[in-house]
Amino acid sequence: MSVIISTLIAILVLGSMALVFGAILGFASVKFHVEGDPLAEQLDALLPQTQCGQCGYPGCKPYAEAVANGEAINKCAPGGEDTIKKIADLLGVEVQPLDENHEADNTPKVAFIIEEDCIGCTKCIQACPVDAILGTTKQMHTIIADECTGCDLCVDPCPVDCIVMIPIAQTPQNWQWDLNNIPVVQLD
Amino acid sequence: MAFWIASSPHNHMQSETSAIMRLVIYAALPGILAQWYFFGWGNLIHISLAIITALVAEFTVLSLREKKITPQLFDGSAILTAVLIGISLPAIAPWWISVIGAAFAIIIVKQLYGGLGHNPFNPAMAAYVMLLISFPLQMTSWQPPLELMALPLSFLDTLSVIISGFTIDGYSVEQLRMHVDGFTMATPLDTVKTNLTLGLTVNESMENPVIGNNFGIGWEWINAGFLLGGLFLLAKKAINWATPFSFLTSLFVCSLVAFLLSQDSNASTMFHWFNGACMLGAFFILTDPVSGATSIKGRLIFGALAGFLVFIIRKYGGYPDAVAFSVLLCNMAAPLIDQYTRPRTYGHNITNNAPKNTGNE
Amino acid sequence: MTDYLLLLVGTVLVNNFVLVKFLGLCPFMGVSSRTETAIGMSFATTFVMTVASLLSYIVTTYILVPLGLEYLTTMMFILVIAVVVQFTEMVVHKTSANLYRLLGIFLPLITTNCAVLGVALLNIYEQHNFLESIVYGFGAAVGFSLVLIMFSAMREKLANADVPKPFKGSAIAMITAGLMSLAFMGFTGLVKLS
Amino acid sequence: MASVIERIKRGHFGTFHGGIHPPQQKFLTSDKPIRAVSIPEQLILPLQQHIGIPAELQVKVGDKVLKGQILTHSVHPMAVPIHAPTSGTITAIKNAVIAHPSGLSELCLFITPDGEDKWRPRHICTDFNQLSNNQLIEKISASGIAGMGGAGFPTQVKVSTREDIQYLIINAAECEPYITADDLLIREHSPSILDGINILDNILSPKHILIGIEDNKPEAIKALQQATAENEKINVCVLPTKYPTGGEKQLIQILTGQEVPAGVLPSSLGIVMQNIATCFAIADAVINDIPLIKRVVTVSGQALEKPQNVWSLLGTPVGFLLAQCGYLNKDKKHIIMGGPMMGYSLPTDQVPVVKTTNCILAPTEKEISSPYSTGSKEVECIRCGQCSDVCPSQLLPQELQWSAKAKDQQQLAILNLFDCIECGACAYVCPSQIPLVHYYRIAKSEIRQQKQLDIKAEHAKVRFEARKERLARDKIAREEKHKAAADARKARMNSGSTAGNNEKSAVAAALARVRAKKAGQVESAKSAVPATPENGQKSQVAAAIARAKAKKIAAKTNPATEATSTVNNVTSKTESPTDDKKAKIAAAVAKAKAKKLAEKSLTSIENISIVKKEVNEALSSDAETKKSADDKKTKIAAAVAKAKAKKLASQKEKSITSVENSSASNKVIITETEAKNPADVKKAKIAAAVAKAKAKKIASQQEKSEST
Repeated sequence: MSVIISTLIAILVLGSMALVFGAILGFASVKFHVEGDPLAEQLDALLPQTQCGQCGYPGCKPYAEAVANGEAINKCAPGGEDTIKKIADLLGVEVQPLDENHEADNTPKVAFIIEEDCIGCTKCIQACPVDAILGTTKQMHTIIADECTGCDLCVDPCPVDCIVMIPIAQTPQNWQWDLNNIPVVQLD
Repeated sequence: MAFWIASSPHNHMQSETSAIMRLVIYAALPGILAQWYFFGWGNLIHISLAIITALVAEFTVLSLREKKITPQLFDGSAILTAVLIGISLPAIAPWWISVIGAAFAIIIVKQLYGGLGHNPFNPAMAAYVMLLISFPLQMTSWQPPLELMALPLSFLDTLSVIISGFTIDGYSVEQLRMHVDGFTMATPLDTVKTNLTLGLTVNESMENPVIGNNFGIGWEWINAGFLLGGLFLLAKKAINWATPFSFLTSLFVCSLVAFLLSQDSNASTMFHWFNGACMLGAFFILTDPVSGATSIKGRLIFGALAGFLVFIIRKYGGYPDAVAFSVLLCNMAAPLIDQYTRPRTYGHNITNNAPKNTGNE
Repeated sequence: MTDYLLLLVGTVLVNNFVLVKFLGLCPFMGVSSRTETAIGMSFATTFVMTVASLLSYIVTTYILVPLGLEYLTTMMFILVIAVVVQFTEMVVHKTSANLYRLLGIFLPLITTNCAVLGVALLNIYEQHNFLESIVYGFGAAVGFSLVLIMFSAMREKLANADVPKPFKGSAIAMITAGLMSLAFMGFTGLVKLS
Repeated sequence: MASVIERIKRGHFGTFHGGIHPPQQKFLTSDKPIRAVSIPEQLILPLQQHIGIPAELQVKVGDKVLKGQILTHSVHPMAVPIHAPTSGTITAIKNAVIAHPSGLSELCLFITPDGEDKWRPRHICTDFNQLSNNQLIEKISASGIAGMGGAGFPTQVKVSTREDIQYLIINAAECEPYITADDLLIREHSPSILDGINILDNILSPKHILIGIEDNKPEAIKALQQATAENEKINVCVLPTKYPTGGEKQLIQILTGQEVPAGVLPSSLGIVMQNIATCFAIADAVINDIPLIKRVVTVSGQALEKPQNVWSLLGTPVGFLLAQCGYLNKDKKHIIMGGPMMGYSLPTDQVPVVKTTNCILAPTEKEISSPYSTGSKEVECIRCGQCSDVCPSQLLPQELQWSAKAKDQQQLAILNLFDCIECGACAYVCPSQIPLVHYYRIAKSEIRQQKQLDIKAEHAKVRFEARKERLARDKIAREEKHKAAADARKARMNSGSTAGNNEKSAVAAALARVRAKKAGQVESAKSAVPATPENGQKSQVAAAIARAKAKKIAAKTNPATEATSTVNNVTSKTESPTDDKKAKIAAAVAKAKAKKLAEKSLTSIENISIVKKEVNEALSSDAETKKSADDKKTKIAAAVAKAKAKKLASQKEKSITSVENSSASNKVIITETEAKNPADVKKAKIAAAVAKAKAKKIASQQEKSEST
């Protein structure tokens, strides 16, 4: 009998304690309620915004949302390892190598239309995620180089293969102090 | 014929890291000589043992890591570490003490972190602490100064003791530690501490023969030797003044306050300065730039903290001398100190001028 | 008064929870890669530990002991700790979203920080009174914070060190923690508690 | 304020943190006068010789120019013009290696002097005091003067500040070793320099003028003191020699005791600093109407027989100056533009002297045996702190390099990397011989690039979002349009008019088209089969020829045309060309088929038949179409229809479209009678381009299949 009573007391005590604490927590959760989760926004800010879709998502924002929901962090090819590292830092997870399915080549490029070959089909215009191609039907198109993100989404749709990706040229303004690559004039 | 491409500046002061290390080693010589004069050949033997071990260990790791061996092996840092270990060991400790210590210092404390420049702890002191905790008996078997020893101790005797534990005549370490009067000897710091627990005042402890006329036979001269070496380094600008200055000041102030509060239970300031590894620590160990703080302000804090810790541990702690522990504890704190003591960069947080400060940052 | 001070110093330095008692190693290794995070974690843990030791003392003294339910101690303490941690999490989430993000999973994991339960249980074991419990809990937390912050500053520096590959990351962190532990041995005997 | 001047007058100066005392080496050139050198055979003038943007070119290849003639011009304040340093002919305008550490090329003007050195008309101004400020600034601006101390900041920007100026500081410190250009200039031309200072005084009207000069130039100090003795406003401040006293921020700190806040120009503190050589150039420009076309260059170093200061025309190749001074080094050439602390080594001696070139250094290997020049002896940093002791910006170089190596940009920002002035003091004293400055430069350029990328990413994001919005908007608009059109059609069909009937058939045709398209898609999915040998051969040939002469063969033998004609054969024609609408519909169908067929036919003959079948199928459903033999007509009609259909699709909203369409198609149908009308040519071209691309694709496919 006393066993039952003491058990009951134990249950009662634990139960009431749980109730009290539960009430406190419930009150606190209302009081300290936080709106929304800015994680996807923060992730989006880390992505290179090329909108290239190489991650399998239609643009950087969707990929950011997917990462926030547990998608692998190593699918951004244009961002390369730097971006993976930043995402890993943000999420507090281990850095992973770039997904093997993606090209590791993330040298900055810009699209260029070989204009004599362009037939004015507008297909590239429809493909460009940032409206960086200028032109209209049957008119020669051209690329606004400053707006181009180098995503190469316009290359495939072109029926006449007149779009090429060219690496951004090195100028004294964007030179990175790579002394080993200075062309030294050899005198005889 | 080609053109040379190089980054500015194109001229250089032509100083080298290894030169600094060599200078520090030379500066340790007066102290080592004093040690030899008062305590015999023991430390010299340990120094040699430690140097050999350290070089072998360094060579092994460097070749395993496929690094450039010659420049790093002979940059003097390994030798300096070994010298410091050799100096700080009891003269008649067994040979394997210095071997284990040097190997531990080089392999674990230094090379596992990436070698010179990367180690957060002072290798010599970390090794000393490891030895002290692991082998307390051997590490506290201090011999009395030669003049107080009951038994003569020649070079061969010392060598024999270090290798086999017995002198050529068959005396053990314990017997060697006997005083002329038949007491087992300790260091002056030990003596004072033990006597305090026995209820003796510090003044009564000062009567102890091991203390001699001033602060401890031999010890005072060894510390004076290191002080001399340290001043030489300061003059040569091989070390920064901030750490030793604040360390010694801090220790001085702490001990002075304690001494003034209670003369019976506290040793004098100079007793603290000229005993144990005080001067060695001040000028040769705390000044190790790799594991110390960076800025002047940081170094002042670093040294002051070390001085405080030395005093606290000497006074209240379980170990007689505290320099090694304090150094390690300060090493731990150094990165944190650095983070909060960065000097104000030119043009930032200006307070005293710029009425039209339109800073847009 | 001196007793409390000695208790505090003793808990912070001599019987440091992390480096001497080896409690709370999980967050010690987990949240020490950045000082900023470590400081946040320190505050959270200090709060949790102090409040938990306070509450557990109250629960033990006024509920469990009178009712003869000492055998429920561990269970009850876990309940108490979980509640305090949950509460802390909400507060942190509300006040500092950034810190909340930085701490990540380690914030709710304070619940399973053995240092917290350890403090509560040791309070009972050492038969501390109310004030002593609080001081002990606070001291343990300060000790934890102290080494955590120092350790994080060291690790931030170590992150860029040329550590051999097999020792990179947690391995060298463990070695560092070991060396720190060695250094803390220097405090042995500093405070002679009866 | 007064106290600062009092202090300066007493000879008490402030100091800056750190600093070093490298060997001066000024004796090599300081005892020789400035030499005039002959005109080189060719002058190379980079369009941009300053900080900012290049001005626009005003001349072309082959132009004859006179000395001092303006070559580039711009109204932009950050664009500084350049002038012809001598008379001659512009022989080329092309990229050439410029005076920049990267050794990269930029656009340069090549002038071949005619040796006459003939001036353009000049207007000597006898009294500059009569000129207004704007006139003075205009003259400075037109003379292309940019800071001559090293950075090359456009002078007219500096002098046209609107701030209330307390101090005009003339920088004559010249703290870098070897360089004596300013020293000699002061000694020989102190009256002109004083004129320049007075001109600046007129423009800026500062309260005080301070000339900062290091005490290692006693003769220049004497000359300056004599020249300025009568002017109470000007103080010649003799400063202790210490590198880098000549740094703008450091000199300001020494003289005024103020620090320039980070990210702020000194003018906001009421301070303007000008280099002493710039003052001389200003005087020359305003008084003698001589634009900046020459400057004093110290040609020094022990590898020279006769090191000396020279008056060099801008654009003179460095090699020419070195030859004039007797360059001795035969094998390892190390030529530095600028001083040993902040100069950069040149990749070729064809680099021209520019406005900022104050020194050409040709050291022997022994003389400058920097660890950074002769193979790296870099060892690990032991954090000795000597670098932070000498850093004039009070940075922590040892921590910076630690973070720079780890590319920890966040930490670098905390450590104020961008406050580094790259003076090189830290690397000079580093016992570990770490090329610290180099690490910082790399880190800085990386951070700058990252910032650019971030801005670009943000921009791209905005555009992407805008595009998404636009598409959504279009979609809604289109749907509404559709709906409205459908309603209208329904109403018309119900009315039972002939127009209604036509509409009906149009709907039928559209349905057929959709069906055909679907079928085509299915087929194309299936048709991954490689081409038949015959077709393969054909396309190979086509590919080969296409690469060489795409247009021609495409028109002749391209399968695409075959396919098109095939389609055309089966494509029935509308009853009469006057029935625009009907023709259009039919043509649209035909076009879609033809295009598809053309694509298919290249990859597989099988496809042709399949598509043929589809087309037949589709067309048979088109009740009103009949067979016609008029290939040509249909072809043209198809082309017209193609264009129209597309336009229609993209511009459906615009009601005018249909009107346009009918008129346009009429036009084309009229032109159809001509055998070789432009439309045909254009079409052939398009077909050719398509064919070319296809051929390429097939060729690569073939190669692939062959290789496997």
